[in-house]
Amino acid sequence: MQVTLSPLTLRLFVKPPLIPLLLLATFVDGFWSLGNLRTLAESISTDGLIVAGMTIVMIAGGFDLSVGAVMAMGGVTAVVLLPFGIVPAALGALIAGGISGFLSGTLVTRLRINPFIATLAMMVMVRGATLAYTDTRPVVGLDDTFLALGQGDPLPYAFLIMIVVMLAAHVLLYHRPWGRHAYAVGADERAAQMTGLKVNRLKIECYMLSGALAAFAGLLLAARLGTGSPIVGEMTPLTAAAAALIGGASLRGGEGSIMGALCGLLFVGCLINVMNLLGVPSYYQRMTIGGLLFALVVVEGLLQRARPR
Amino acid sequence: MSVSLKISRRVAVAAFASFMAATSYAAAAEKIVIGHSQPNLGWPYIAAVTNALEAAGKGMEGVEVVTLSADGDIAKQSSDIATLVNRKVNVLLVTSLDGNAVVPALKKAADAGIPILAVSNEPSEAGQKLLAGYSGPDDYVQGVIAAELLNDALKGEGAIAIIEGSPGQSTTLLRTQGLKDGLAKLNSKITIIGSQTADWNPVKAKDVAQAFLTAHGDQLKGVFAQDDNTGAAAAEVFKAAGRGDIKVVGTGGTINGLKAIRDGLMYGTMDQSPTTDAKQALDFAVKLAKGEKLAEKRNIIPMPKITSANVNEFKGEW
Amino acid sequence: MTDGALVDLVGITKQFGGVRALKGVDLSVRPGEVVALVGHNGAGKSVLAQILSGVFPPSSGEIRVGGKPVAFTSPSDARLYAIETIYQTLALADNLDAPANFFLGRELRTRFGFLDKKKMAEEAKKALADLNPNFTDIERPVRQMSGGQRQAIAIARAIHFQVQLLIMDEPTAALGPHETAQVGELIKRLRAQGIGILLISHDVRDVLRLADRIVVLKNGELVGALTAKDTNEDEVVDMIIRGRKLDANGAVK
Amino acid sequence: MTAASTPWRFVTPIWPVLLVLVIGASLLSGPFLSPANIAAVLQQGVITGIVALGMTIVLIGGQFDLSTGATVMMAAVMALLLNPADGTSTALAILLPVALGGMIGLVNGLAVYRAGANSIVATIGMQFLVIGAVLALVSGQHVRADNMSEIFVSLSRARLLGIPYSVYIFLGLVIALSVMMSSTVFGRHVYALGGDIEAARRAGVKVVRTGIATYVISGMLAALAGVLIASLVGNLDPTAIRGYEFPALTAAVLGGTSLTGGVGRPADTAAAIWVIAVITNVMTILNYQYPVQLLVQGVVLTAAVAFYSWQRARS
Repeated sequence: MQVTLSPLTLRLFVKPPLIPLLLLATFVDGFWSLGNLRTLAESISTDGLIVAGMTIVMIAGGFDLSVGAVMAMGGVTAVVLLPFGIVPAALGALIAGGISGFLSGTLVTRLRINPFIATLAMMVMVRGATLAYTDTRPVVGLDDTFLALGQGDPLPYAFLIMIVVMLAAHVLLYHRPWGRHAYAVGADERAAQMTGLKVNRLKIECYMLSGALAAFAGLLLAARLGTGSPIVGEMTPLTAAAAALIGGASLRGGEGSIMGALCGLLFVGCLINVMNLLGVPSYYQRMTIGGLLFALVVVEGLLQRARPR
Repeated sequence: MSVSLKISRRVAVAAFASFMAATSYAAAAEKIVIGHSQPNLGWPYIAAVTNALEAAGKGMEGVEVVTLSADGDIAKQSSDIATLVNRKVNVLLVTSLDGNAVVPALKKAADAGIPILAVSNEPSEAGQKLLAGYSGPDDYVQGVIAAELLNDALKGEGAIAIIEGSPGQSTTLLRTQGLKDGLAKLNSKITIIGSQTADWNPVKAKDVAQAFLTAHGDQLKGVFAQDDNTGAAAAEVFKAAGRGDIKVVGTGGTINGLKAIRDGLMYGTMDQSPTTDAKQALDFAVKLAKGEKLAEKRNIIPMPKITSANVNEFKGEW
Repeated sequence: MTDGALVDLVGITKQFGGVRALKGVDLSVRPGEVVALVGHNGAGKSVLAQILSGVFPPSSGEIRVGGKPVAFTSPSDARLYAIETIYQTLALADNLDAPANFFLGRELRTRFGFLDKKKMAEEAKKALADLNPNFTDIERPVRQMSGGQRQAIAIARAIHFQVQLLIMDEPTAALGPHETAQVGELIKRLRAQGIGILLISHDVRDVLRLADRIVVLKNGELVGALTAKDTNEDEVVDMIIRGRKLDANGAVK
Repeated sequence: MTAASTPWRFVTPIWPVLLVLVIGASLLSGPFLSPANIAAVLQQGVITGIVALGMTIVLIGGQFDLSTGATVMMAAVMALLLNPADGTSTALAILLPVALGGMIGLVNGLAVYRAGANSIVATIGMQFLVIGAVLALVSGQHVRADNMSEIFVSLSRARLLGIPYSVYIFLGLVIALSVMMSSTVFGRHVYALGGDIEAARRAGVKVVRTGIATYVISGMLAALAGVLIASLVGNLDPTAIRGYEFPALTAAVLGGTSLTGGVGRPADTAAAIWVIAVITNVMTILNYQYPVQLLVQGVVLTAAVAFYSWQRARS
């Protein structure tokens, strides 16, 4: 097993071309203004938590389509539990997310269901349960402490939390045995099994981590928007996967890093932000993101092909 | 290393120069910049209002309209509004995707001293305090009007069903609530025996309509469809099943809806004109940008009922 | 090159990104000759075999069939020249049954262009029974079959269609002693029929027993060619390790 | 025949499930068996079903096609735009969208089989591209064809023996694709591709060509579904007809198609489509709300997938 970090320059200039994008953005009015940077930080922070979880799941060779639905469930759970205090609300969200991740992981490991379809089923069920519980209505009635969590000056609290989570995830992946094991499981599950790793348990833990992070992202989003909405996050799994992939994670597992995921996240966030500042109509924004994803996987495929088998 | 350093220094200089140029330009031009946050440019009514607004803005000297679309994502709308605030627009127009979720973003705009005009739909109560005004139709009132139309059509009694929009959207929730309250206010004996989502999709509306027929048979007398497309699609199913007597009331006054009324498929709808909506919003926006106040805070555009009696007075705009 | 050779490989090199897997290898196989290709793991044996069977093209060099230069873009091209391969991995589609695998890529069809499943099943059954009379339950996905049965399918498929050159990549690696002996018998039988065989193996004893000539690869280079009946185990092993013959007179090429 | 048979003879329990459901449904709700409702249930499956047939073939080949929902939207919009009042262009309004769908499939296929791109991400990228392009084309507005030609309208609205033409079109496709997959060289090669692509290649299968063809078929079928939508409703809000790829994927999986390739049958997908249609229809008749319907869908999908993986693990 080989865990290689691409050289930093390659990471920042090519995969993804983050620095060139930032340089180009310099010519866009208002990109470097404090207000805009704050908005940018705010808009990527909830997705950032999810990208971290998604990256870990992908490193271990899985995928999590349920993150958007779990995010909605986490926000709703937190708001519902808020009358009991902010700590029970946060714990409630984390536990709800963890349970849903546990179920996803169980479907994937014990029942040997393809992760894509297992988490698709979880997505549908979690979304249905959340919509049923709320009768499809947003849950309101937040107290000021909770709302303050969605603010923060000059940097949003959510952004600081995301940075802390990313650092923790980085340490977990690179400086703890658990992270090594995750890479090993993703690279070659059978080999990992034969060397005595508890493959199933590790995978379930990955999904639980992803679920808990998604639910916590839901809590932060609820604080930012002042409401627990059951319909948030329909596009989240796709944008999170895009950021993770752009950052070097692979759908075959065993590859990817938190630093890469952060770069991917920043790249997608900046791209959308720049297009917004330039007033690019949303139709073309969608096409740009789609075209970029398409081109990226084609290039990835061609590069893989050039390697010896 | 030294090369890249040189490059970055050069870029920084260029950036600074362009930044200075931009600020001085903005100061010199004194034009009114109208920021407009939209829920989804893929939704026909929203797209029509936006197009009308941008077209009208182009015709006015010194007015620029900047539109951002949230693509149906309430988190993105919050960021969009923040982006417009950062751009220091002179007035902010907001068509909210979720009346609650926009409130914190609106607070930011209000804190920055930017007057806010809600367009086409209203934020929740907490947000309404922050508004300089509201201009547009009213989803809730549309539900009430639908109640009146159905009450007229069914002479105050009978069973109806609702074909809803997408679950969880405020448009859907408000129209349903408006219908229920409207029927109650009229002391109508009309009962609601079913409601199902069609997701704004006329194909699903046909499936739902058939299921209503199967479930309720002759009992079903009327249907409230939350847009004209799903209404017309349901009416086609009823007609094909020999139940052309079921009164279908749509929402929106679209070209398709008017045609369905003319063809005798639908009983009625109410007009919701994107050009009226856009023109009124633009007038108010310019007023607000110049520091004036609106005479009325809530300015609901006229939403006349349309039935076969007066359908020819309307041409349909979207 | 060699007169009457079935196939000549001339100056074959293969580059994967920065790795040079083969460096100018020459090799030829005559009808009715068993040529063994030996060497360490990573010496380039399998790469050479895969080039000859059309899995990928060489970076430079030439493949000649019957003296004429040819270019293979896919395994089906190699098959057109009656070159068949039994891969180490067997190259069976696990989800398909034996007849489907047997005829994969050259299915029999009815007059109307549909698959002639009945005829394919019959022919496959016959061909497999030739190799192993007990092997009759063939219409199951091959994933459910034993290693020997799977091997039988791969072998039967390779020799059934007018093969002239048969490439066998580690044919006995996954087999027990009994089945290994059967493969040996098969090789002798095919040689008697005038079929050329390129045998890739790391089992030197096997090679000495079965091959006419032994060709040694090391780090992608051809380091020696020996005649099987004139050499012994020590000499071959030494050449594999040192890349050179003991005897200075018989120096490499 | 047990589960231990070859993929084109793999017997899935979806047909008995369908039978049990239909009996159960008629017990739960008397009017379920009324001819009008049966016709409606049959038709309800058609559009998703046609998309699901294409999805099934791509899945058997071992890949995904998540761009089909966007292709449905594209084709529905194009068909309406191409069907002007004079009605002379009926053939064009059908063929051009289908050809465009085939082109989208071709690009997907090239990316996946020629360039080796991951099919899930590539086709999601394609989905964004196509949806963005279609919305830009119509500026987010309604598209409508007021006087569509009779033939075009009759595609999904005219009936024979009380059943809409589109149902016969679907049945015809199910039969044609079943024969194609079980009894032609192409079909056999698609199964081989999904079983082990490298083995198929070494056995002489033209994997790139075969793989691209699966995507072209999927694209054309999705486009045909879009054309039928245009014929069914005549007026569209483009964003309202999004997302057909997930129900199609669900149906394929429910019908026993393996997500790792090599296993599945078009006819079983059709049965699964009707299983879903019956469940949805009954729940709508009984006025269960959308969230409950979502939950039930999720449970059914999980149960089905768990069942199939258990069955495969056993064999």
